[in-house]
Amino acid sequence: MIVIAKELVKQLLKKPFTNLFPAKYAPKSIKQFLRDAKEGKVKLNPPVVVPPNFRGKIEYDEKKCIRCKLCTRVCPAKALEYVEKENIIKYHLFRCAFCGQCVDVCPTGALKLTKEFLLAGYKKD
Amino acid sequence: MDVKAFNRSLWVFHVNTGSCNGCDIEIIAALTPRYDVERFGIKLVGTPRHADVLLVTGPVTREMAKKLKRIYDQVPDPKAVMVVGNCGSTGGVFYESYNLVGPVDKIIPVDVYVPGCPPRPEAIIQGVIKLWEKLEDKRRGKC
Amino acid sequence: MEVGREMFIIEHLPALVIAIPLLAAFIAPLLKRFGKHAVSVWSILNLSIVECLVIVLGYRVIKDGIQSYAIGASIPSLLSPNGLPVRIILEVDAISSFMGLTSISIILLACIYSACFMKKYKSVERYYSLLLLMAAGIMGMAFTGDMFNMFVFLEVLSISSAGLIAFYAYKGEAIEAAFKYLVISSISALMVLFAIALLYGQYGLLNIAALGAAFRFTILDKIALALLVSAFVMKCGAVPLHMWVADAYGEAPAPISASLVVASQISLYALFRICFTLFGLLPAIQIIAWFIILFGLASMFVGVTMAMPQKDIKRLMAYHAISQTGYMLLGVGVGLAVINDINALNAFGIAAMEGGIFHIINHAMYKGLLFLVAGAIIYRTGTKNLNEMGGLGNRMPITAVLFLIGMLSITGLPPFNGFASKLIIYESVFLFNPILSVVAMIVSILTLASFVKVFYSAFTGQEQSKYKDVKEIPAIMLVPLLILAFLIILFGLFPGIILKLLVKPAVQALLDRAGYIGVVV
Amino acid sequence: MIEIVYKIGMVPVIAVLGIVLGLLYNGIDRKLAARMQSRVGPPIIQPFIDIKKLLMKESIVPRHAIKWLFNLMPVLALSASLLTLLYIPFCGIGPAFEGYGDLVLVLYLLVLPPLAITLGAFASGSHYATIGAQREMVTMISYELPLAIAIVSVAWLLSMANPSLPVFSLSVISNNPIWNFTTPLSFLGLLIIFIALLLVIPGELGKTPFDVAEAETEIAEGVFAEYSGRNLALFYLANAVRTIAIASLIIAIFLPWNLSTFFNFSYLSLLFDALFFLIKLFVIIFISSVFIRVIVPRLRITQVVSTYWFYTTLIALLGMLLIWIGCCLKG
Amino acid sequence: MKKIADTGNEQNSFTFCVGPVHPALKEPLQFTFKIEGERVKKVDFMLSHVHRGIEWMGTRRNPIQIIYLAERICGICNISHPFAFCRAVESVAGIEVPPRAEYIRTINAELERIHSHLLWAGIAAHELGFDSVLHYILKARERVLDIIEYITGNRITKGIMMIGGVRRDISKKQYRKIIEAMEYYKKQVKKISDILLKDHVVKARTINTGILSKADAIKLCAVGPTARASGVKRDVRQDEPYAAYKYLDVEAITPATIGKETRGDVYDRTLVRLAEIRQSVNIIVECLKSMPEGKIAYEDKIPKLLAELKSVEGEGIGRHEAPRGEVLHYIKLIGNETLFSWKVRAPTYANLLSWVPMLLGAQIADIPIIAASTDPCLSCTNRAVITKHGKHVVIDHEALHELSVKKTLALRKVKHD
Ligand code: SF4
Ligand code: SF4
Ligand code: SF4
Ligand code: SF4
Ligand code: SF4
Ligand code: SF4
Ligand code: SF4
Ligand code: SF4
Repeated sequence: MIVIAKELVKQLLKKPFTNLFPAKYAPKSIKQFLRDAKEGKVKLNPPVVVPPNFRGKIEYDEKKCIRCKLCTRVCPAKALEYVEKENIIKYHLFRCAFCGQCVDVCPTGALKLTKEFLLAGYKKD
Repeated sequence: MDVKAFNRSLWVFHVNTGSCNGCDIEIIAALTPRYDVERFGIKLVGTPRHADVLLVTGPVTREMAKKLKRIYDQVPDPKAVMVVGNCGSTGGVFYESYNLVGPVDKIIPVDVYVPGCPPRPEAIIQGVIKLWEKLEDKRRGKC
Repeated sequence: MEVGREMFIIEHLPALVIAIPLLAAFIAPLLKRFGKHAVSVWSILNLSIVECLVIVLGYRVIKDGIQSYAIGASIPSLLSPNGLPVRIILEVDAISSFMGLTSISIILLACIYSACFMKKYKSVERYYSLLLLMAAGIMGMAFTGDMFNMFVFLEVLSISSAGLIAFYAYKGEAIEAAFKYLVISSISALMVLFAIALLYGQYGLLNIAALGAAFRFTILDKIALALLVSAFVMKCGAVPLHMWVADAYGEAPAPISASLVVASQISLYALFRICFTLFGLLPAIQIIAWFIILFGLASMFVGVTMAMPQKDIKRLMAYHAISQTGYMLLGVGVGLAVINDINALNAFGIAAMEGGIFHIINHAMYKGLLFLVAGAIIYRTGTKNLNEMGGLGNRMPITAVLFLIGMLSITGLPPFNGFASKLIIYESVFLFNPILSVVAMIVSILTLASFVKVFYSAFTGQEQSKYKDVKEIPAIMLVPLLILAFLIILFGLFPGIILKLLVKPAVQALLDRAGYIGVVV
Repeated sequence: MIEIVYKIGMVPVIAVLGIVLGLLYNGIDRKLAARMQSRVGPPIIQPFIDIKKLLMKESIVPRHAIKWLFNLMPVLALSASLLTLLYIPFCGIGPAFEGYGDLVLVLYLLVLPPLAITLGAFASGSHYATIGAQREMVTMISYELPLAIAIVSVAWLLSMANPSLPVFSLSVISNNPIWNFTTPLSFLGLLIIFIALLLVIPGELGKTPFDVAEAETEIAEGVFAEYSGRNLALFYLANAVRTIAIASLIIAIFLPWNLSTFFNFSYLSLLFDALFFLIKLFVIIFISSVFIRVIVPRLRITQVVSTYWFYTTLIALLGMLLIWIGCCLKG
Repeated sequence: MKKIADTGNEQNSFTFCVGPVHPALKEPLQFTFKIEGERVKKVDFMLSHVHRGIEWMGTRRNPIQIIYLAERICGICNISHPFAFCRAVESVAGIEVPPRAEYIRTINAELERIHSHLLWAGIAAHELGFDSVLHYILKARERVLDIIEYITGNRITKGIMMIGGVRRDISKKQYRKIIEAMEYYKKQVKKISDILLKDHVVKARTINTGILSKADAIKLCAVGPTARASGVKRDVRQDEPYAAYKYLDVEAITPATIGKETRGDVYDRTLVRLAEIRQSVNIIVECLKSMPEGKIAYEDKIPKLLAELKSVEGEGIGRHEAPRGEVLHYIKLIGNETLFSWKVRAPTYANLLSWVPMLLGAQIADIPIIAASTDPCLSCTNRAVITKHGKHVVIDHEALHELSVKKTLALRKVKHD
């Protein structure tokens, strides 16, 4: 009891450990807040920094791709699909397991890992 | 209806419909000091009756489908649903299983999807922001 | 002529309130051929008359002081100016009219309730006549001024009660309970009789007032005192002589359980009368007072702890009755303990007694209400077992509310009457000894817990499918319940008025030994 | 006449003040707890937002519930809590109602909200709620014993010092600071009683470690499991007001001093008294509710009972004994 | 899966269901208790709410895809499953893992143990209603998650395992950060131990709660810390050293090895887990010191690896000591791109039955902490859903065994084809 009490009092006197992304408290109107943020009136607090090599959203470069389809073969979630008609590889963000295996396997570097991970949306694709 | 108060006091009930726990532990992480969503008035509650938001993880197994529906019905109006993790939005790596009846939006209406496997806590917070926006849009017409 | 008759009635009031129910009891069986209703209407009518007469009598007592009545004298209210009264004397002071009023009101309401509740049974005429007899016994005990008469009325009361307890004769338990009650009653009656013999042997007197004046405090007196105290403690159902209570209250029909509450209280009254009027000056009365306090504490505590695990709703309430009796014993006991210390008496003794006496009428009301509510539940569900009830709150909402009122009152929560009397007890008793107040408060909370359990089992929880068609009880049964509930709230909201009107005079009367004796001697 | 009007006028003022302060302190409580846990925590006005939100949500009545009882109990809980507050000296102003024996009255009024919660939970017909309600009852019985001992001891101490005072009156107690009547020994006793009372508060308020009735991880919010919307909001308000009421009660008994008795601020004194009162309130709530809550885990129901019936009661009895000896030595 | 244990009479008791969705259970699982007063008289639980048919899916994917599928058997032990799976494949295909990869695997596995045990300690505190400690511990846990993210690219799903090695190396620059974090944990774990093991109230709640006797632990096949806390000195890392454990000296931790008395209660389970965090910290530091240079994978060209595996035939088993105990993967390859059969036995599955003796006679208040004390995470334990025409059918022991025999015979037959 005493140990925890001591620790808690210490923490009370210190700054909280919390990362204040995107703002300290919920804004009264989120729309207004986002507008202000865009106009630079308020500053958005950034998320915790991710390390290099973070496995975020996959980026596909159509130009580099040689359509070897290796990526579709290793993808565990069928997130990459070769579309016959358009002759491209299609990436389904909402299926991806972010394992990065496709990037490892791609012979030309047409697939790249990005650090993007704030991806929430109302619709799937 | 006062959407401002509603948005700033979202009480969350969490349902696991067959997730791998990955998303669940990131939700816990979002509640703890590093991310602390309580600062937005978000609080995890123990019964759907107190909830405003249903947080669903997992691809919805056959067994859980009915239960998910029932829990959804128990949440008093107005309410919102947020799916965390890709297996909840599309089935993710479990896409072909015989025991899945999901994804979640086949069972109950979903408002926001948070992709990731699992999404980082910040991504979940961003999902909350999206939800706020949506609620603000939806309710503005009504009041 | 007109005036004369009025005077006549007023003059004979004390005798009438005993005689009317007594006579009515004998007439009741004869009315059977006019139908069941005739009997119940007859009983209600008679009891109502008695009720009115008791009120008038009480008014006269307040206005003109103690009323006495010598049976058979040409001018009954006048006593022989000198020498000993030879006739049987009734003596009505504030405390006895207080008791009479309380008792007769509850019995009247129980009787109204019975009109519906007992409809389905065959020999109701027997039931009503026993009930009337019981009323007569109680009235007699309240108003008698004579030891031997007290014994006689006690017997009348015991026998009629036993008969009523055994009313469900087809149930073995009822007979057994009645038998137990009879045995206990006989033992206490014997003890009373023996005590009377002891006193008579020494002083050649039976009249309470005269005895009180003549006391010499011999060893024999002390034995008589001990006998009387134990006898009445037994009859009022206090721990450690409480074993008959649960059976008797539990097995009797619900309105009888309610009436038994006042029947027990009248024994309590007898106990107080003897302690205060007869033995008030005895130095050893302190010891008796401590015994009474201890009996009170034990009753409070044992009663409530025994009540907790009960499954039978009426047995449970019976144990609570024991527990509540403890409060009265405690209050009045503390008063008795300081009766010879005028400072303490003024500081808290009188207040404690007021609390105890006030609690008598309050208890009669809410316990009456609770027993009648229990009866209502039994009436609709046919079971006394709490585990078999459930979910009645939707079907019988009024009953549920009435139960809640009774429950909050018995636990002493404001704004119900139980709070008023308990508050006075806490506040006064603690000056005597703070632990007493603590125990009293805790017992209240335990009582609450126990009743919450009952409420839960009966009115909430899973609704049993067999009670799907259960309805609210009929209006006739509701009327007495509503009256009681109304009185409970009334007494709770304006305790000051009730105290001033009823309780304070009663306490003063109890303390005014000289006044009581002075009327006769 | 004017006095009566004044008193009636005070009722809504105190009620509103009680609710506002209750929620405010609840917010501070949450904020402090969060900061101790190294989090930012919700804004201090969060409870107001929560209540506002709950009020616009649907209030579901479960199918198996006893409807009238289920809906009535939250109202009862709140009104009882507010009523309690009206009897307690509050914010430097005397109690709106007072009278003979109001101390006992207040104790009884404090019983009402838990009772309402219990009955409401029973009426909701859910298993979790039922278990919660049973636990609520047991908890109440447990803390009531040391509470009764503590209160009676205080009254006793006062009445031994001046036998003529009606000691069960709160305004009498707060006008005669009990510490003035102590000898060293009874001072110690009183201090012990004070500690016992501080231990009773978390039980009264259903805060950890005594929150067995709502244990989230065990019985899914227990007594409140079936409540939602407006009814839930009312229970929250009741709890907030009750926090204030209990803390004010402790202040009235143990820390009744006002600044204006020591310094003269002329017409500002009311303001300073109110501020001083708020500080006292904060201290009491911080010690007995916030701090205890964050440093201990929840107890089992059996441990709750033994904590109160055994340890706390023992402490309280010790206090009583010391007071008694102290007074005997003096008198 | 159903298990009933019964004691006591039926009177005065009522049935109390917990789950499948309940705040104490972060995953769906249904308990049915018979309660008398506040005591548990009868326990029955039902799983299968989260059965996703992963083993079945495995038979239609290639081994590389399965690594990520195995990772998502469970998000908490997500090194353990790929680890065991890779070892199974390696044993079938006779693949030699380079030593540096062995070390990196070990470091990752131990990092996972730290995060998992810390998570457990936090959740356990929460089940006790001690949220301050939940926050305190999870705050400490963030550091190891940062490290994991730093070396693997994700906080939770590490995606580091590869058949024949690992996917990412640990650079010299990363060394320092890991060592620093380990220093931090040495300090922090001591504080957490003080809080969870010395606090009187916590002790009052955990000592003698949920006792599992040594005999029961052996009889019911408990594994991992659950078994070790009951005095069963069993640990794959000690009994059959693999990966870098071969080069280290790992001893299974039981209360006795730390010089404490063994009761087999919740307290002991806490004790063992906290000691294991310390052990993991030491193992990581040791590994970083003695890690050799060299290749990190047997074959980095995935297509080549896949092609090689396509020609392999045979059965293999892979074992690993996961944070919760031994995890075991069985696979069978018959020269196809996909697996022929894949069986997983996860530690929680083996530990489930020990709930019954632990819970009988417990108070309602102790159910959450007892259930949590085996550190259950059910996503890997949901074997099968038995439905016939949409209805539940309960299969008894004999029938189940018969089915198993049939299946085993069927598996054997294919081998001879
Ligand atoms: S990251 Fe993994 S899941 Fe996503 S597309 Fe690439 S291979 Fe598929
Ligand atoms: S592996 Fe690379 S090059 Fe081949 S198809 Fe995929 S994206 Fe194109
Ligand atoms: S999205 Fe990924 S991490 Fe989340 S539950 Fe599903 S499989 Fe697990
Ligand atoms: S038992 Fe577990 S691993 Fe196997 S299919 Fe079911 S959920 Fe997947
Ligand atoms: S044998 Fe059972 S567990 Fe395995 S895939 Fe078939 S149904 Fe699933
Ligand atoms: S035991 Fe199973 S569910 Fe639990 S963490 Fe390990 S793999 Fe995951
Ligand atoms: S052999 Fe199979 S059926 Fe028998 S106990 Fe083990 S798992 Fe159950
Ligand atoms: S007998 Fe066959 S089916 Fe049964 S457990 Fe052994 S191998 Fe499996």
